[in-house]
Amino acid sequence: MNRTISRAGLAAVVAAAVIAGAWARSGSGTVTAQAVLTGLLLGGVYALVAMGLTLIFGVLDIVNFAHGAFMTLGMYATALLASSAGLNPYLTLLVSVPLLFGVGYVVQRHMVSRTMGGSLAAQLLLTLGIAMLLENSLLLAFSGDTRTVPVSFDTPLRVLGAVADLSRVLAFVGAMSLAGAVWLLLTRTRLGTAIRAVAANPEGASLVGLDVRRLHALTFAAGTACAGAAGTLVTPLVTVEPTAGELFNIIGFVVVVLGGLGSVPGAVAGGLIIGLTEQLGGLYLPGQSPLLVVFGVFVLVLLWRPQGLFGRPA
Amino acid sequence: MMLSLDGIEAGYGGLRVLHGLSLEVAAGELVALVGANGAGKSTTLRVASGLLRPSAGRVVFDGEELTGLPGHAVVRRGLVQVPEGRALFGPLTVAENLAMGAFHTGEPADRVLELFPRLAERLDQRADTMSGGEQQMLAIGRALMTRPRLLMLDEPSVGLAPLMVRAVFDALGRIRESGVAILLVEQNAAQALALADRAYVLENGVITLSGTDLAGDERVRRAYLGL
Amino acid sequence: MTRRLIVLAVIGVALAPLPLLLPAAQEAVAVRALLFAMMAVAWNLMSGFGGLFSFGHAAYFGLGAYTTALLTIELGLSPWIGMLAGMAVAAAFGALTGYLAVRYRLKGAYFALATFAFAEMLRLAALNSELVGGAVGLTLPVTGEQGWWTLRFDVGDPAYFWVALLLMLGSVATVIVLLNSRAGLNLLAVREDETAAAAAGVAVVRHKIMAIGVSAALTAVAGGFYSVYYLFVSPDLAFGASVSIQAILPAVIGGVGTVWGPLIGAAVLAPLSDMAATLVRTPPEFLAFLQGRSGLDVIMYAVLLIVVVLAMPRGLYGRFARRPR
Amino acid sequence: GGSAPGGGAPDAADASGTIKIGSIHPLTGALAFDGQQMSKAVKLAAEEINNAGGIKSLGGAKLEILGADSQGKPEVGQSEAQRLTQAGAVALVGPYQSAVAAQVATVAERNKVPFVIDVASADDILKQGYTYTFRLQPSSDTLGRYGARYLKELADRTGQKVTKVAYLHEQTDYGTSTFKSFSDEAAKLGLEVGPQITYDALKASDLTTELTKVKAAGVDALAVTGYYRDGLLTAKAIASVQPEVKIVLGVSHGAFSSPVFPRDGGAVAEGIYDSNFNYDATKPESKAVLDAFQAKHGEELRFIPFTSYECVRLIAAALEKAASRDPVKIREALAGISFETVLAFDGPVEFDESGQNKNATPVVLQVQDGKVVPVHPAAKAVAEPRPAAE
Amino acid sequence: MILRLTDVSKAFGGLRALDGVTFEVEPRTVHAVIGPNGAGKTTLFSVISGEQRPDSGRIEFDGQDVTARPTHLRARAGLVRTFQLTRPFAALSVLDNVAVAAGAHLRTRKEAVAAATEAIERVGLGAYLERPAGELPAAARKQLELARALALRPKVLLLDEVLAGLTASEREPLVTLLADLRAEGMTLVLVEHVMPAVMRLADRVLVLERGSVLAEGEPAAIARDPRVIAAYLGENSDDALA
Ligand SMILES: Nc1ncnc2c1ncn2[C@@H]1O[C@H](COP(=O)(O)OP(=O)(O)OP(=O)(O)O)[C@@H](O)[C@H]1O
Ligand SMILES: Nc1ncnc2c1ncn2[C@@H]1O[C@H](COP(=O)(O)OP(=O)(O)OP(=O)(O)O)[C@@H](O)[C@H]1O
Ligand SMILES: [Mg+2]
Ligand SMILES: [Mg+2]
Repeated sequence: MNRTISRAGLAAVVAAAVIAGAWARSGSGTVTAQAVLTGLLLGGVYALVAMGLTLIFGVLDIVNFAHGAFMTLGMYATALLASSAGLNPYLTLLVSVPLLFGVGYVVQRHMVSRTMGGSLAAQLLLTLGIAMLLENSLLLAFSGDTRTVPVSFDTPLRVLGAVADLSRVLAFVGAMSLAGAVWLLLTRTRLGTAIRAVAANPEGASLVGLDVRRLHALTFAAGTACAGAAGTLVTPLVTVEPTAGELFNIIGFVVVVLGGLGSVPGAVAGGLIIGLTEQLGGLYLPGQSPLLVVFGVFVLVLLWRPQGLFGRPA
Repeated sequence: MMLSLDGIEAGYGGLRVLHGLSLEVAAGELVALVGANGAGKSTTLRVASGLLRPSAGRVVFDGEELTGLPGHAVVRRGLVQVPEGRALFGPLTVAENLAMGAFHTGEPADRVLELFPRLAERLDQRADTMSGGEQQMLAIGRALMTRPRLLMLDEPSVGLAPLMVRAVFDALGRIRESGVAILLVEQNAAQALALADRAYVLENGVITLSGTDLAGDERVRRAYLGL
Repeated sequence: MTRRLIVLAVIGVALAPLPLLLPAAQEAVAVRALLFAMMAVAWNLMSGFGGLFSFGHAAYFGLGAYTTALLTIELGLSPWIGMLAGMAVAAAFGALTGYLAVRYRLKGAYFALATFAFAEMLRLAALNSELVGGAVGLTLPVTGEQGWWTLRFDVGDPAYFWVALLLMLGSVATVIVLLNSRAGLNLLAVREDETAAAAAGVAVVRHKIMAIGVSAALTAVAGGFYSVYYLFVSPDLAFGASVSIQAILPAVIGGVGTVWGPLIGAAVLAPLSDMAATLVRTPPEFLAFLQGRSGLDVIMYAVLLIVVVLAMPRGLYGRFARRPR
Repeated sequence: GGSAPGGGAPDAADASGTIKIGSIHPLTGALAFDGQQMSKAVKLAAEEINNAGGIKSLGGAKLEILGADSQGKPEVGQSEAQRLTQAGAVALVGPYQSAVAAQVATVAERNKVPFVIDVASADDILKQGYTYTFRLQPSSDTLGRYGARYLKELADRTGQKVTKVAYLHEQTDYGTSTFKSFSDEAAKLGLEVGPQITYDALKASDLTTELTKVKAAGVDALAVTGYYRDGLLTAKAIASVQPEVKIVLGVSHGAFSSPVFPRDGGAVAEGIYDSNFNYDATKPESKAVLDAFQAKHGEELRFIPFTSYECVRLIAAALEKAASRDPVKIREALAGISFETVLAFDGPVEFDESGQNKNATPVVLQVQDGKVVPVHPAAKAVAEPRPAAE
Repeated sequence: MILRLTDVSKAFGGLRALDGVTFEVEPRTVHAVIGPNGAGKTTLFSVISGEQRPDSGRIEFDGQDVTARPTHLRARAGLVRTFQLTRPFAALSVLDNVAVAAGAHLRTRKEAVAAATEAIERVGLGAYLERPAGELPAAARKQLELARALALRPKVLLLDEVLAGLTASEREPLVTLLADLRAEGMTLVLVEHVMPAVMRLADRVLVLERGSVLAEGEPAAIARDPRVIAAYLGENSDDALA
């Protein structure tokens, strides 16, 4: 408990110093405020992407390269329903989440399960194959044309001279709610403990009567459902195209690892850190890719805490 | 018969370990299985638990054929194993490990904590940081939480202090008295045979001896009791 | 070891006449297969035998490619010298970043993502650096003196294949000799269990860094050859994530942690996408409806990948080899 | 292997068959939509030429398009180019991405097969001293310079005072080099350019902070160079931040003059300009091509694929002129050609030493009432530029 | 004194696994360490072998302070341990497992293999030479631990429950082997719950409880010590000692 508090204190001090520095460099309070706000909101989106990944990556120990593609699938579900049936994009969560849950279940049961406990590399290859398959199937079905899903009631909200689109705020809120839900699932439910138990020792799990294969599939499906939710929530912010989710895949991994594999609070903290780093880093090093700063910070944090911010030491 | 293994053949890849093994455990009985290093004792338990599929033979429990059933289904029928490597949930706490044992039974942990007070002191410690002996206690405790009707233990006294070995054997006695049958694999043959109602000797994948008073058998005394 | 080296020599002799038999377009595929093989062999040394899962081999590849390209363009040096220099640069970079990662005890996915981050940082740095041509990259001169010293030949000249073949054989031979040495055995021990290896007297950190350094150097050779053959490097081509994946795929398809796996994987993988493309372009009668559907070839490629992994999770070769030694 | 240098492809000499032209575009990957349209446009052009009697100087020989998918990957582009020349292509068209272009150019050069770049912005490709590579679209230097010039002219035409211009661009060579040329020209015209704000197009998913910087700088106009996806983000950020600039001008922007930009951007797209190369909308020929494409494929032909279409007509003209199937002769014809194009250029297509079309210039388009229309220069415009609504 | 620990402590979070442990080992002796489960015996070995750094205290080996020396150098210098929870190099053959250790002193692979084979034969694992270590049954893994340690030519050998999991008749040859090793001049420190073997082999016995030294002395005296009986052996401990 004490350590958590002191760590939070440290984080606050570091954040304040970084923001002050950014202010000094940019010479504009508004720009700094905007960078912080955008960073936070963007961080929410990253956390959203990372949520399903951390479940799958941390709990099942699977490097899921198809996560971005699953997200894209969610985006298409939303885009199609919103444009053809005229549904409110947020209502399509009712479709995208179950749809992706089902897809995840089937994919795990019939493909991923066969590489469970196998090498990291085999899983990487498999999920990469699945990602290519999904992406290009979408390409085949819907052509590469871009789609956008405007939110009719989207208005910019203003805070301290900074602006944020309502849709981004909603995505942020959605991310935090999802994080809360996943966290409760993992730590406060028997099912969650069982999921972690299966991750820790499948044979032991089976020896206490847990259906390991089913739990694997459920976990994967839950992670994929998160990708579906993420897809829907970001659809109003981005253009929907077969490769749309790719953008988030790597950032998702970075966030998950930074936060600590399998750690839900880690994914949230990681997402916010990456979001803020990206935006504030842009103020420190204009002209450089913000990613340079992101990766720099990532490596430094890992050298400091090799198990990620919230990961448990091996 | 509560459990009967009949003509089991099993192995790993190309390596055949069990060659037509048969053994039985009756309700309420404590049966010991002794044998040399590598004889196939653990393999026998793996087959009974559904962790390893035999290439021939049948596993029958309570009149129901379990051959080929997955491990979790076997456990839910009351046939439970404490495996050799313990198979604990390392990153989970002691309390969580026990809770997982009770996943389908909702069994309260009291009885186990009474049996192993050390566990009660360490409910929030990660399982994989426990000492070797502590982990052994946790593994037995976790298995008991599944409310087994037949408990199979693979060398439960390995690594336990003498006092603790006694405690475990006492516990096994009490567990049997509560009506749970036990199949005990032990290298500590003297104590195992003293406690057991019946015993089998396993050599190179087949049962070579069985009976109620193996401790009196000359070959057993020489090979397994070091007398 | 001797047996393996003999097998390798036989492979070399068997492959040598290939460019004389293949049509030119196929020869390009064959060269690509050799390039894949070089990268996968190198990756496999560090990640398959060393257990240090790298997701950032693009860093070493790119350093090799850029060093060779720069020395050729700016100083007019022979690409052979460029490749040697590239090996040195990549090995130094690998050792340094590897030391950081190993010293600070990064493991598994953490280690993998750290290597990825290093590669990405190089990519982003190259992207913004005038010296190496920024986002456009560097183009090597097409014209000029031809020959083995300049490694410049007519397009489709079998010499390209032979050079690649030599380099590939050299890489595999290095791996074979290394594995058979005491250091190689120690490396395997470190992969299996660091704690136990240290207790058995093995200098864990040093062996890991050796594996990373040698792997980086071998990867740099592939990078150097890439720039010589394709005459062009850019940040994405050299340091992009797809390069890192390209180093991993053949090893996985063939069998991670086996000597021959990466070669088999490369031989299977390199023609695969061309075959899929051809099939879609000119499908047999009963598949006529496939014709001209873009994306379909990639779909088929993906399906093949998936099928291979599912049918043989330990790879084509790994499936039959009992042990990873 | 080992085809003799200068010999071209084996069956190029086959005087009786079709004349093969290789088309290499990204049919899959991030740019698949445009890439597929480019490939369709190339085929449409060949079809029309064949229907009109083929290549007359070669006895009405018909064109045949050999298609290839670069997947946006240079090494795939390279091996596909190799395959196409091997299969007898006497000329190559493509490829959209600059990195692929560099690869195909080396193949073309070494096989001595002319390669006409329809779209690929990096100027470096033509600086290698290649003799077989030509480019139809304007150089990025031209695009940048004209951007500045047009900005000034637009301000004058709409009666607004513009002295300070912020420049927002994606940070690779495409954005950077366009920005440089723009600033050079702007300096000559007395425009003050700054701040320069860059972003990573592949990773950006929100440009609000960047636009806030524009707003904080208090400039009169904003010039932007970027791709499609990030272009939409730019437009959205402009709408929410409202940087109070009088003119937003894309400089060869990947989104702002795309016909689907108004659809995807909605209201926020309205009024945005783009200085870009385009077909000449005042010419009926352009409309005929658009209609034919619409009829055949049920979708609107965009200006980038239109350029690919025009490349095939250009090659056909070179074939007519060369009256030969020999790629070397075709190259010679191309080098000296003067080809009347329906693209809105400043004259016929004529190549300079480096292979660049020296008359290629952009026009200014603006989103007006949900349509992208050319508004400047007046000779190529179909509408008046509209000042931004206050 | 070949091995000396002075006031060594090691805590895990709030738990003091070792609490001011001081003890000395004479060369060419067998020193047994016993104590209840969780007393800190394995931790003691980890600290001596260098796998874990003590929070405080000093470790001397062969006249040198090795407190800060990395594990592999201690191992090469002859301070060698085995693991209670066995740690084989699972994918490697039994022979290669041991050859790794033998290689610490031998230049060529051939020599290493010869030395490894000898060590393997000596612990009675000859039948498993070419088997992947991961496939060994539990008891054989213990023997593998021992073989790997022997191949390092230890001066001081720290054995963490090598006899556990063996039947009485299987123990016999190993106990003899340990006695031989001692006779050859090796110093042994054994953690063992198998009391008959302890009584037979040990010159001195150290009893740990909750991280501290509870008693130290001759085996016979220890076996009679009421504190040791209460904490470890139990009443009627004859069958345990037999
Ligand atoms: N996973 C495995 N893969 C291959 N062979 C195995 C595997 N597990 C055990 N074996 C082999 O099966 C045989 C029997 O092993 P088993 O573990 O059943 O013996 P055991 O009687 O339990 O011995 P111990 O008393 O040492 O535990 C041994 O020869 C062993 O090498
Ligand atoms: N890494 C760790 N983190 C937390 N606690 C630990 C750790 N390692 C050991 N412990 C605790 O320290 C105490 C001593 O453990 P140790 O393994 O040394 O006991 P031991 O005497 O070897 O017991 P056994 O006879 O059961 O093997 C135990 O209570 C154990 O739970
Ligand atoms: Mg066993
Ligand atoms: Mg211990």
